[in-house]
Amino acid sequence: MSLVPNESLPGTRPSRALFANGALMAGVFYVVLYGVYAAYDPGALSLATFTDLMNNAAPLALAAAGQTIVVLTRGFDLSLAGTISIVSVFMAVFPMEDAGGGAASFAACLAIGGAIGAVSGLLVAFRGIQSIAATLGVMIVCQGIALLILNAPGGAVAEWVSYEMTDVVFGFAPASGLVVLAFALAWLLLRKTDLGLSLYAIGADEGAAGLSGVPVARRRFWAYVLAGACYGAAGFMLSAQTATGDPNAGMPFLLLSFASVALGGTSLTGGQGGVVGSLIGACVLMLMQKVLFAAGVSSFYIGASQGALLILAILFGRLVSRAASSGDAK
Amino acid sequence: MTVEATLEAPTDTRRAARFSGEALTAMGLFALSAGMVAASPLISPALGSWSQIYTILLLVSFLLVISFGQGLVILTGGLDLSVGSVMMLGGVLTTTWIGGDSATFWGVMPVVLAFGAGIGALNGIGVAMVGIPPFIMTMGVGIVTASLALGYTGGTTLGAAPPPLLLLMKGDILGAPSVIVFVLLFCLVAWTLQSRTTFGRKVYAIGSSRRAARIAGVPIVSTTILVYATSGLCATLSGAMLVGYSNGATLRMGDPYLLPSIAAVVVGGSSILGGSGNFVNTICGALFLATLESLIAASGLGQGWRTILSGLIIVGALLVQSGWISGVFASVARRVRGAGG
Amino acid sequence: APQKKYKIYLSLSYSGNNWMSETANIIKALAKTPPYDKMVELKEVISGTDPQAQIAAYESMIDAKADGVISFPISPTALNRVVKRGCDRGVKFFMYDSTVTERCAYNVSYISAGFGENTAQELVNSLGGKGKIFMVRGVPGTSVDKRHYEGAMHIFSKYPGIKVVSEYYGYWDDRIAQQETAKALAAHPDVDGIWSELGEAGTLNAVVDRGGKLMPIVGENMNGFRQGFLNEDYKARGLKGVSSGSPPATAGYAFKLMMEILTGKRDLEPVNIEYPLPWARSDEMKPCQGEAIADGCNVFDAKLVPQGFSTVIYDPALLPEINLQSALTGEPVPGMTIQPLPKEIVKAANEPGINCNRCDPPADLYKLTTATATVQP
Amino acid sequence: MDASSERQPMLAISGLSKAYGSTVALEHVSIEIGTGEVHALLGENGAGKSTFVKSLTGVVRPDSGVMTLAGAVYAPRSILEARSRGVVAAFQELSLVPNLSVAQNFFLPRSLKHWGLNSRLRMEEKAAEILRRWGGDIPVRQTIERLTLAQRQQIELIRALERRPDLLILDEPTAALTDPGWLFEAIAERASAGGAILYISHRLAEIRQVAQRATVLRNGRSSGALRLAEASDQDIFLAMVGRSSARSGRPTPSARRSDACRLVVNDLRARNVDGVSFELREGEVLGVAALEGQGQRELFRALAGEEKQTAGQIVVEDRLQSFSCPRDALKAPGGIAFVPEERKTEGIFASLPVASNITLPRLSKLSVAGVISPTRERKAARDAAAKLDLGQRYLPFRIGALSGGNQQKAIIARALMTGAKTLLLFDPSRGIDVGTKETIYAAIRSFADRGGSVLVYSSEIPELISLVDRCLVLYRSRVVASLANAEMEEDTMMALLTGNPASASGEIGAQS
Ligand SMILES: Nc1ncnc2c1ncn2[C@@H]1O[C@H](COP(=O)(O)OP(=O)(O)OP(=O)(O)O)[C@@H](O)[C@H]1O
Ligand SMILES: Nc1ncnc2c1ncn2[C@@H]1O[C@H](COP(=O)(O)OP(=O)(O)OP(=O)(O)O)[C@@H](O)[C@H]1O
Ligand SMILES: [Mg+2]
Ligand SMILES: [Mg+2]
Repeated sequence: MSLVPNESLPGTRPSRALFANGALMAGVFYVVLYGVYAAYDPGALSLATFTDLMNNAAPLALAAAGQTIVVLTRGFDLSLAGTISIVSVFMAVFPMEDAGGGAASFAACLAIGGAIGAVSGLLVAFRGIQSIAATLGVMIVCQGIALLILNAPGGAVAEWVSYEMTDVVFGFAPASGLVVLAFALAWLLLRKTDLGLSLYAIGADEGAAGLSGVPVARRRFWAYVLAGACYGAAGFMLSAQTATGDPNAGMPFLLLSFASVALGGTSLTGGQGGVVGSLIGACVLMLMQKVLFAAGVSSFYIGASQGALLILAILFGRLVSRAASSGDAK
Repeated sequence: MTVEATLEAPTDTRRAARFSGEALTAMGLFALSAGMVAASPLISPALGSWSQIYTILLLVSFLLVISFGQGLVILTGGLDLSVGSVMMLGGVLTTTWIGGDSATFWGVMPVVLAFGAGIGALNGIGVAMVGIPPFIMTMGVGIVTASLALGYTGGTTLGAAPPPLLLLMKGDILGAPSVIVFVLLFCLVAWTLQSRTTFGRKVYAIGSSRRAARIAGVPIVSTTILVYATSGLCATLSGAMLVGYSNGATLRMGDPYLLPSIAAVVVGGSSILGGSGNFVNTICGALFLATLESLIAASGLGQGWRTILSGLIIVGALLVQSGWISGVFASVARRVRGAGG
Repeated sequence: APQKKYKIYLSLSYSGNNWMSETANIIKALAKTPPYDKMVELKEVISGTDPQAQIAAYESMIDAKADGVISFPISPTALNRVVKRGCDRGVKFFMYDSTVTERCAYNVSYISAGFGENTAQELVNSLGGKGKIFMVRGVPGTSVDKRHYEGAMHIFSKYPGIKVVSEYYGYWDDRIAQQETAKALAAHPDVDGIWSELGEAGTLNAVVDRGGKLMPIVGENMNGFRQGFLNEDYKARGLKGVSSGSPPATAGYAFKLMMEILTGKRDLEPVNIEYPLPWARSDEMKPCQGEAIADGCNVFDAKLVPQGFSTVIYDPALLPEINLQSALTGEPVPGMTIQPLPKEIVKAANEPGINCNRCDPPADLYKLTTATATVQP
Repeated sequence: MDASSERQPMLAISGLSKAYGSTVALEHVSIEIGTGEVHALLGENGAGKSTFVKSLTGVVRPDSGVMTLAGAVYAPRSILEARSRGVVAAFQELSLVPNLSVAQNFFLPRSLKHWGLNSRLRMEEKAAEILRRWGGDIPVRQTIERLTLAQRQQIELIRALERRPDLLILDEPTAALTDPGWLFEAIAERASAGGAILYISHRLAEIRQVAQRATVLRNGRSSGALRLAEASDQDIFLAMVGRSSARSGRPTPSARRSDACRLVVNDLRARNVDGVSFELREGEVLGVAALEGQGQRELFRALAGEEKQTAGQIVVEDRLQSFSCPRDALKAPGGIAFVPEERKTEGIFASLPVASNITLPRLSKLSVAGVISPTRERKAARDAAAKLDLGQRYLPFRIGALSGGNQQKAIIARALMTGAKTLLLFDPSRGIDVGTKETIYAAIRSFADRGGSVLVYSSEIPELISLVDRCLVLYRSRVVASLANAEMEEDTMMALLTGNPASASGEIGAQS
């Protein structure tokens, strides 16, 4: 008794897998862009500049990490904007001093994010409401709550948080360390646990995942909770950076988070990609601003260049991976 | 209490449901909107009148036009994030190229619309021919468009609304407000285009399964480009209408319409993943959102509570759609009946 | 000897509305007006509505060794850290119109001049102390809106006859103000007066569109609004009010002040400076002939500017270098040179959360400066 | 084996009902399966077989009914609960996740761990070992989407078998398998180890080979169990469809078959197609026989414009063609319409009604100035459905909610609707009941009788023999034989298929 012999299939070789990896493509793009930056501004090569860049990217990167988790399950999470806004005003209205207070604030931010995520998760996973619609509703409610807590930008974030989290010690910002740690955790979670694996499975084929024994609704619920916690962390980092609260703080992150996810090679139709890519995607977006500034692009057309670069970055990834795979086929 | 366990099964129970879920959603949203208008005198005695309905219809007209295009794009499984910018461009070009001049209106307005459709087509080309994800392509094109408009105008948009547009938004036709006549006509044409034409059917097919559409010989590239071009056209038209309404353009006039254009489609019950949906649903979704806003505006609550309330009502409407509320009612009713029997 | 070139950066939030681009144009025109044309290297950066983007922009400017940054700050508090860092590196920060609470920056703004309380009093006066009113606010969750609103409410709450029947947000945009006002009118057709932040041209449009009687409206400086006060028909139907609020000219004043400090003509530590509140009542409207601003004219022809154009671009004492063309295009007025500023500056009162942090406001924060109460509560 | 039914039943079900909205899929179904028994479940497409499987595995909750498993009440609420009670299924629509690797799929939903974290390495080793034991050489790191349908089916089956369940449910396990011998052995082994097996298939011969008793589902209702040894094909057929089979023997060559060539393929090369040449005449049904992966898929797809042609010629009605997409093929002289094998992803428009699925190719003819006439469309859909014996009441349904067989009828109706003179049918009867098969074959014959040309591949050789006028045998991406009607014998074919023409008796018109 033996199975039918199998034709050998293309695409098994590692070279293709490597180039098809969106995170890698985004990384290459980042390096190229950084090169351009350095050409305009030699100061770019200093460690301080780099840490600054990482610092600036931290909130967006964390928000994008959360978004990635949801996108992997074939969802869109708009509640991100609301969560960041709430956390931002929370940090400014209820500052807690010292390291202990900082830790407590951080935990509270994660909890707030997780709780909001749980609401979205309930609606999407257990009530079957389309993610974009459900999270739109949640986002609007959160915006309202943020306005209730603080009706104009202001308040002051605990000094410990705003100084310790953004300071540079020996040319290295602890914030970046925290972000790296967060990403390591998220990566482990997505790639090395059953929860993560099932999120990929759900994103690709929810029906098959269910028939394979994956508890689809429950896992999807947790995706939103985790994503919410990431937004909470993003809000925390944002507060540390701006040292103040703003009931509208989350809005600018909405589209940018999707841009980071897409730049990082995660498929917006689910099941493919990862958080590392989104981290790099967020860094690319932040770097773009610097490069355009350094290149002295007329301010009227900075938007045009940003939009064009965004499309080009995606195109670049496509072309390289296509070239790689066609070279592979020979 | 005894349960009738065995019922005589009807011979052929396998019929299509009399109303599809979509139709039920549309009817539900419409009823909800009508109910809200009817109940609005409770909030303020002057409400519930024709003038409120007219205001709602007038204000929803921009959203209806723009979300038709958005709905088509969503139907193909895409998303058009450039509608806000293209709408703004439509407004800016209308005031700068035509301005308060009736004479050039009929000659130049089509050029403006074609320009908007062209930007939409660019989205379509990027998506269908180059394979860039719609999200990124339209976001990028939106940013570029906004920035080019900024550069073109230098930040100040001169010019006023062409008189025919003022007439459209503020005048009467045969005793009826012309904007309402226009919107009704638009909806009829749009619905026909989506549900009753070969083009519309191809759009459904592409959204339902791109691969199956390819094998079935549906011209995917040209249809997709046309869809995005239509979206651009609608956004431009909507921008021109807004110019007629507010007698001028600004560079941010389209921004407030992006999320609602998506919300109208999705709240209407169409799938964000494409392949299903109906323009009637979108109309009901838009009406629902507009009525809700007008009611909440009259509520006298603070902005925080107002925002919370509008979010909660959207979530509530979605829960109704998902059958949760009716399920809860049914189970309560069953329990009550069970207790009675 | 070759003159030192000053590296000046102009940082805006979005350039979406007329107001913002007028301020940018005024600054650009001044930077090209002799003698600054030889002394100033001006670069403009637009950051959008995202404070983080402006933080990044400031960082870049500091790194590029700017001499001065003139900016419309997006948030009164979020930029403090980077501003402080810039100050430490010797960069001069000049904020116009909007403010930051960081002490080392110069704030030049009309905010402390009390737009809210003065216009509110004017409205109360014209209503004879009682009536139903709308309040058209700005962007929710911003400090400027909050300040205006609180000032206005300080007055309204003194008059039990004044009933705020509807309060909504126009997002400082005439289109949105128009739509929101249309909704409010459907619910309250019998409104007696309207208090409006920027966007008042749209507010007026909505009332006019509805037909029937008009009412007193107080608002900001949009040309379309001021035009309304010149319309005989509208006047006959009951439109009156006052045009006040945020003047684009602040930007020019701030720029000239910064240049005087940079060039050593003036010695001034960082301070909050008040720009006088523009004030033109409906019976003081005077159309300008063409583009020239002369004889105290204060309304432009509707064909020359959009309805949302903010008219206060000129001040005979503080900013005589500017005319309509320069505010529209950023080109200097031919033959014009920079005129020195008056020696005196007006210090602004402390406004916690707006121009200072952890400070006490004066007891009479909302005192009337321009309007006087003609009706007693 | 007969003793099986007297032993304590492994599974006993009575009065099981399940409705999807207004569609009643199961109605008072009762069934009993003994330990060590292989019990077949038969029924037309849409009879409710898969729904039954889903009820047994906790995927759907039945509306009413009592189930007992090994004497204990059984009401699974999830597939995991069913699994823990020893009930495992290999599903008809396959439950493999396309973007995960073979190894990862094997251990869903709980991966093998190393230090508490998922270990790719351990899973890959273990999966490779299992596959090796089953004699397969499927690369375990490969993602499922890169495998052929047959490979996927193998994995689905092995995954279920490896769990050594008390009750093993196999829903259409051989639909994509060419040589299911190994499976039958495995089934026998499981049964002799005391497991019960519920076996669902449309292939009667196969059922007789593996099962002892059978239950027939018809419109959601069950017949009593019948002993297969005592029932004739006609009896079973009658129980399934309520009428007797009108099955014809080998077809007579088409009446209108002429010598005019419609399609000439000359030394065609593409990925996995290595110089294939043949002619397809007007009115001819030409078969393609091949084991899995011999290039038949790519051949069909190249002819349909779905696969890039690297060399050679495709000549349609004397004109040289080059296709860059299926649309080109449809627009070729006479038109070439393609019915692909993957119904779910390439066939149906799941969210659209059946009627719209059918009429899509002819819309422009049913419309005036681009506006579709609803009455004309309805009539066209009704006529097309009638040709394939597809119930009228299905026309307004979302096609996604239909059973596989009815979906297939609709897709073939669509292919006919294109008006193309050449049809490329890739395994059109996969997973389809006897009644539907006959309908489809009749439709194919009548299409050919009207002068149409058909190229058809089927994984079932006997079916192919009874359907076609002539048959090509593909082996290793080449045509190794072209058999005329009279030369088609099953053993000859089998020999050719496995690349052993020497052992094939008789002379064969092999092509050079
Ligand atoms: N086929 C394979 N066999 C064995 N190990 C593998 C294989 N593919 C990847 N790995 C290893 O498994 C880990 C996960 O790799 P993978 O490519 O899935 O993650 P990634 O794409 O880097 O993560 P992210 O999704 O966060 O971007 C890596 O350590 C990688 O080296
Ligand atoms: N999720 C669903 N929603 C609505 N109806 C459904 C659903 N699943 C199945 N049905 C309907 O239930 C009936 C039984 O379907 P089922 O899939 O059980 O048939 P089957 O016997 O397995 O057919 P086949 O042999 O084609 O696989 C069919 O009429 C089908 O249309
Ligand atoms: Mg990766
Ligand atoms: Mg089935």
